[in-house]
Amino acid sequence: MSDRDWVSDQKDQSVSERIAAEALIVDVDGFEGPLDLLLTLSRTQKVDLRRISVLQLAEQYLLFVNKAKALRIELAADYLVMAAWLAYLKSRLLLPPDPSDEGPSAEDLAAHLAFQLERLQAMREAAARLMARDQKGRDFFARGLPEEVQRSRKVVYSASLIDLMRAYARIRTKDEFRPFVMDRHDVYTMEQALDRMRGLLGYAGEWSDLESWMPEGWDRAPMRRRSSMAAHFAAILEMAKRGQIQIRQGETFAPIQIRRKEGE
Amino acid sequence: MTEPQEQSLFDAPPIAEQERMVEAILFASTEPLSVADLARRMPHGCDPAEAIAYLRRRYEGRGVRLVRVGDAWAFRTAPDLGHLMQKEVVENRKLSRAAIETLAIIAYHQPVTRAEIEEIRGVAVSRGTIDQLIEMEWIRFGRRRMTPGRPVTFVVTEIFLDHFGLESARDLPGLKDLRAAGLLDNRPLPGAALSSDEDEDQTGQSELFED
Amino acid sequence: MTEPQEQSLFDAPPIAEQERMVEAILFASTEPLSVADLARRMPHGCDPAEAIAYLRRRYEGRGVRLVRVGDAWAFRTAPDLGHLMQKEVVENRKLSRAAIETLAIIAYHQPVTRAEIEEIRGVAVSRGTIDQLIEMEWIRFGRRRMTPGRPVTFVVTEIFLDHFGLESARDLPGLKDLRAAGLLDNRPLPGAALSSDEDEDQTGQSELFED
Repeated sequence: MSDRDWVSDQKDQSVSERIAAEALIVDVDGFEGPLDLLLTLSRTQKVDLRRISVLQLAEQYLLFVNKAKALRIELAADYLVMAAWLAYLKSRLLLPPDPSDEGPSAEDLAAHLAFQLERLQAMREAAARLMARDQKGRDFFARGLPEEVQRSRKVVYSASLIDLMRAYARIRTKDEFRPFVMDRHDVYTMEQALDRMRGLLGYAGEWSDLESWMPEGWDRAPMRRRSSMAAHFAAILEMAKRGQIQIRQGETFAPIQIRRKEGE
Repeated sequence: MTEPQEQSLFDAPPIAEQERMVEAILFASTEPLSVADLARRMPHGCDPAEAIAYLRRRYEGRGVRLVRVGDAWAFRTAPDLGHLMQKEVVENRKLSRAAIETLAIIAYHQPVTRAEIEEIRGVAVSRGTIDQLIEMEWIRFGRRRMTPGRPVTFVVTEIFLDHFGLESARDLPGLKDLRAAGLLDNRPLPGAALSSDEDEDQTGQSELFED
Repeated sequence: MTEPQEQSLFDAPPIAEQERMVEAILFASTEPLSVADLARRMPHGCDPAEAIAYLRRRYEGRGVRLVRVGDAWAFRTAPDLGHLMQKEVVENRKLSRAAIETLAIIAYHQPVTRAEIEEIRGVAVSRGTIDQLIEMEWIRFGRRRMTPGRPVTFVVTEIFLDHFGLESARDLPGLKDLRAAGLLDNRPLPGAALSSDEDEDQTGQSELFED
């Protein structure tokens, strides 16, 4: 932007344009952000957006913001951020460029703002053209009486040969799997022993060997005897813990003796 | 008062255009429309009945037809294409465990009675399971067993063999094959297993091949 | 197992018959259907794409037309007859100016991130605007942008194309001119972080033309 532009810009800003800019204040809520406001302000320049005077636009915007402040209209923060940026841009445009200054030139920044405005304007026009197109349900129509597509559900069951073989193997080897299952026949559980001992507790007034308490049929075959002995031993430990009986053993591997606890 | 009528008669669109109009209106309408309905929506001076006649001829033999519904007209799919209006959703499901076990027993022991299946599985076989397998055409009724009560037997079908890629039920792998294939990972109890393998031969597989 | 397939290839109905089938299926549907949709409902060996080409020519200049919507096809009434269809008009919800602009930006710049929409409009996009457009099924989420934060992008849908009678997003009015004028570029503020330059290649309708 040359100096001559600046002078002409100053001159161009007629009274009527100032009034127009002020009139916008009333409508501040109607703007969709600072870019929208700038785009509206730019129209007062009555030039192609590509030839817009960004300096003049910045001044119009700052004027608008000052007016709003004077009228105590609260402006959203982004309007103020834009104002600060435009004030900076304005000063950069007015001052001769500082050769030591790094970064973008004032002209670059101004050109970018012009680009943003032009792009927003282009999108507005595109939106208008889009909405002006023939629209479904307004200008052209879909079938009004669609015919129902009947969905029929067909279930197909499938199985592979492997499935079949596995199933058969599963059935045929049920017996062979038995060794893997605990054979309950020769097992006396602690619960069983506990139940049994509870019922017999009344008879245990005197010390007596645990072995003599083994149930009938569980005292001969070695596997059964071991199982029932282990179960009963666990049961008396539990009962001792509850304070129902007393246990004693003369020495290691000596017979274990039990007696009902007094008062029980 | 007659002037506008006359004028609009004059302005009535050509019949080809009226045909387009009727076509569009009937296409978009949510219900069949009578000639009067059409006339009300078309420019003055139009002759919907004539346009319909043309349109109907145009759609003769097409995929959709212009049909009369009472006093009204509507587009409808040609009846011979009705089958296209059906979308078959095929749902693939795995056979239930009960079904596949029953099927396996029938395949390995056929012909086999229901009581025998139950004995082998150790569980009652539901009517539904048998029905399902029959419906799938994987099993069918075999000959009646010549024992008291003459119970029916079940055998597998050609469709079953085809599905599983077997030439005959004899090709079904035996327990030994299953074990070799790693499908059985338990060791047979010494002496116990071999005898149970033997009865495979006894359970009537031979009978199947007699018919 | 391949035999029935081969046989049906042999038996594919003549193209005139396929044309009737496509006509019936598309006529019956309100939604556009893809060639794959059609193929699924037609006998094996049919070529719906070829049938569509014939059918489209047949309906040229008629009251209803066969139109392309993205990858799909649908019958729609000719737009010049819209005035006859007053009774069928469904009042559309009025879109706000913000929503219309946002929609246009998404259509012309897609795939586009929310930050980019805000940059173009110079104002924050309200959650409600995006929600409304998504609810109308005019926009949907696109791929995430491969930039820090991996922001989601928005693209327009087939329902959008259908509504505005567009064959594809490439057919948006004035798209070429806008691109030529550089107005679809994502030009960063001079001096702003250069890293944002990188995603320039990814943005914008350029992607649409790669495929």
